[in-house]
Amino acid sequence: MKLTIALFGITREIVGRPTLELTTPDGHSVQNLLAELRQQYPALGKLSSLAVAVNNDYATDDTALHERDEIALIPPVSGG
Amino acid sequence: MKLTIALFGITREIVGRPTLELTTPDGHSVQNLLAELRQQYPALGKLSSLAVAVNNDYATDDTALHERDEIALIPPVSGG
Amino acid sequence: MHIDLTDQPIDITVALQLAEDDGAGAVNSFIGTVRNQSTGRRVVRLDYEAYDSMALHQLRKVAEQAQEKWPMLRQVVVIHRKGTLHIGDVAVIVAVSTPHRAESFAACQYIIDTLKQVVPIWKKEFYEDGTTWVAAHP
Amino acid sequence: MHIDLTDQPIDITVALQLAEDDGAGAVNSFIGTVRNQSTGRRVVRLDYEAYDSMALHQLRKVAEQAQEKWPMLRQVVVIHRKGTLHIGDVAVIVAVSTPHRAESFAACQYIIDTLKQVVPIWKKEFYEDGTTWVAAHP
Repeated sequence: MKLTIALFGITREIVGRPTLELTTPDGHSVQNLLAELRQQYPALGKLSSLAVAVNNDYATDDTALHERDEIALIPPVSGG
Repeated sequence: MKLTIALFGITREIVGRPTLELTTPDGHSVQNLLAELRQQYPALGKLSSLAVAVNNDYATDDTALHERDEIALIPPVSGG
Repeated sequence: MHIDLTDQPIDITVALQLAEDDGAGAVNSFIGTVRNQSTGRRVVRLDYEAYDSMALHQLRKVAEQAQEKWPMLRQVVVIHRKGTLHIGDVAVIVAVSTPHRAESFAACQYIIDTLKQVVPIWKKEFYEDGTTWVAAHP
Repeated sequence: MHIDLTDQPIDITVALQLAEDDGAGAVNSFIGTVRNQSTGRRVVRLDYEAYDSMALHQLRKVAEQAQEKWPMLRQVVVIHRKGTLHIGDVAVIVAVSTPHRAESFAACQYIIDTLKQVVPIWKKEFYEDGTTWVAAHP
């Protein structure tokens, strides 16, 4: 399946663009995705935290990803 | 000495006027004053609390009163 | 420090501007308004009576105590209304600014809590069927 | 409940009016403004970037959680700014109304504290000599 991952803040700067497209096996987990991205972009591993949002909610490590999901990387937030 | 006591809120309504004049011995204490007033106006004894202010600060029971002091009865406050 | 006791309507916008400070990222404010009911009775209006000179002195003391407890406090604004108020009218505003937010909440709450205990202001509630001096009796 | 994420200046007066309620005597508000310094460095301006759809969803969730924790909450207003801000600009306002004051402080503090932990908004600080994504690195 093809996943489109939205990037914000420092993750957008690290990757150098606002979205990232990845081809992965069906039902790939959040944990798998993060491992791949950290390997491809080592600077992601140096952040204080890195979460994944699926359909506007925080996902857990074992959340399975699907092609139609709205996926985003969430670096440490600093609103307020 | 002559003391003038300012009255506010429910104490003004109990006594029926905004100030009260009393002739008392020199150095009369707050405790003495309150005892006299409670005897003269029993409704004062039914309040949740009754403090005396001397020169804009709360006085203690043993504070001695003097003729030039600005004295006031302070029934339970309810500002805010 | 801006302390006031007034028989004019309180301008919240002006009060909050007085609390702003370029070195403070956090402004906490508490606004007390007249509710339409009190202990189950329908309130028509309120009269606030103050012992002016002592009220101002005590308000200043409360603000100074807050500045001692939270030395990082930048601005402190306390404005209390007196006279006749109707439903929705602002009776009091406390606004404080601090560099960090936790202290702004703590200092603002300290000021309003202490104000309600020590500042000589009295509230008479008018209902459709009577009046009460609030808190006067046990 | 009034939740907003906007690239326009936040009107504090309007926000506080939205928080007013005739049944609520207490309005607590927290205003976060841009400070002139951060961890000792002089701030020139800030850029706030938001993941809009998720930020709005999370803001609504935080407000709903507050209403569950404090069922007496009347109005909840949360407005967050995005885009470029300068010193003194309002970045966020949280305002809540309750019948009694202690709950207004607790609910407002809960909302701003939780907002800062979960809402996907990122702050980039611009100093005279560089930039930082706040909190990005340990």
